[in-house]
Amino acid sequence: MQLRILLFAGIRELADADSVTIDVDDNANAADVLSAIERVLPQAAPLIHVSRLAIDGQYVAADHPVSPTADEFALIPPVSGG
Amino acid sequence: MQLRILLFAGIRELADADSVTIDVDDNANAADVLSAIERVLPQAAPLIHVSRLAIDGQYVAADHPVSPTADEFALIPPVSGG
Amino acid sequence: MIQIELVDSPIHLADWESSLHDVDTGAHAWFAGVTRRTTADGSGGVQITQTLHYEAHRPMAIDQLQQLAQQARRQHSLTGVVIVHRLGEVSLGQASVLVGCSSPHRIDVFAALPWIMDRLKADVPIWKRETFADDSTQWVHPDAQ
Amino acid sequence: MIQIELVDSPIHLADWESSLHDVDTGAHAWFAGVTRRTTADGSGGVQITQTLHYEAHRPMAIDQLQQLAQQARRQHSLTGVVIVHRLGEVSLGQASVLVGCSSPHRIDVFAALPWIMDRLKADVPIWKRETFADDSTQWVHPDAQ
Repeated sequence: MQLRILLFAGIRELADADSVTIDVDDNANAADVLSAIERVLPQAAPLIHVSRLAIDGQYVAADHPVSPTADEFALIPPVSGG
Repeated sequence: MQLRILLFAGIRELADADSVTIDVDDNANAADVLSAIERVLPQAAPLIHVSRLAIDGQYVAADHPVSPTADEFALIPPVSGG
Repeated sequence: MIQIELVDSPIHLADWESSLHDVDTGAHAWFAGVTRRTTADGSGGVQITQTLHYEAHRPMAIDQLQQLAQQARRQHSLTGVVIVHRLGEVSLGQASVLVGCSSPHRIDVFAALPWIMDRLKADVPIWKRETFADDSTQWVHPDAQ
Repeated sequence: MIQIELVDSPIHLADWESSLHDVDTGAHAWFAGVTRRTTADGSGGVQITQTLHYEAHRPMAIDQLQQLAQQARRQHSLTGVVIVHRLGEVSLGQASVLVGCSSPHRIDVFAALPWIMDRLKADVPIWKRETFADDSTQWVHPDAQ
């Protein structure tokens, strides 16, 4: 399945794009999604490695299954608000 | 020697006076001063018992010697600011 | 910067906020103690406060506040300390005390605020008299029975 | 009462102070994180910041802030929680974040403020980009090398 992933901050800057589209297996989990993003954005690999996936605004664990029916996928690099 | 002791809050109210004058020996310490105040204000004894003496704006320990040359003696009952 | 004041009119945080401004100070924290309507009476009931009145040994209170502000600044690497205590009548919902501090790092201001309030409540010669809903009054002397 | 906002203009504590007012709430505490000019660079030197820029995943940030405010209220017996985060350019000396909380007792607000700030800095999808004195810029991603 194809997923569109929102990008932010340092990763958005390295990708020079607000989002990226990746292909993953139908039974992919969050870790597979992160690996797929790393393959299309190798220049951001170190940052992607410490990022979390959020599905519909909630962080998900690495083994969380990915459903194509979700509304939004976001790649959240380490945050620095405050 | 004669000392004038400033009174505050609940003790001032029980004494119905802003200050009280006591007589103590020339070699008296702070504990002797508290005892002398208790004798002239028996109605405030429980509060005096938990009060501290301040000399010239600083708390003093029970064995602190009392000098008649100090400018101010104050009886400080338990505080409740904040 | 240390600023200590005893005031006889309402305390508004907005009037003091700028005291702590400094471009090298990243963390500002404020505590306001506000007159509450209800206090647990220690036996399961609730006392209803109508108003509070604060009295101080003014020069000694200023002196003690100055000393504890200096100690707080030293111990917690603070840039600024502001302590304002109101005296006289304080209506429900109004602040009786305002403490502010600033530091390059937030851990220091978070440690300093409770330290300052604990010391203030233990050592600074200020007393409150409660007036309850039935017009009875009582001086508050925490360690006395 | 929980109030969460992401704002694009300067945060003034005075504008938010009244949010926490409540006659049954004796303790109010505020934390403001303010843009600092200098940051230790980790090797004994100092970096001079010219300005900061904050970006957020807005709907998710609001959602995460709402969740952590609710959890803080529950865990620390708070009456009110206010969290305001600024986005966009934030000049030196201006607040990037303001957190306020109220409770009947001060121990709870003193515990809640650092808890909220720690959680905010760990989980809320907001990022800052530093612009240094030499006009170079850098996104800040704390756990990355």
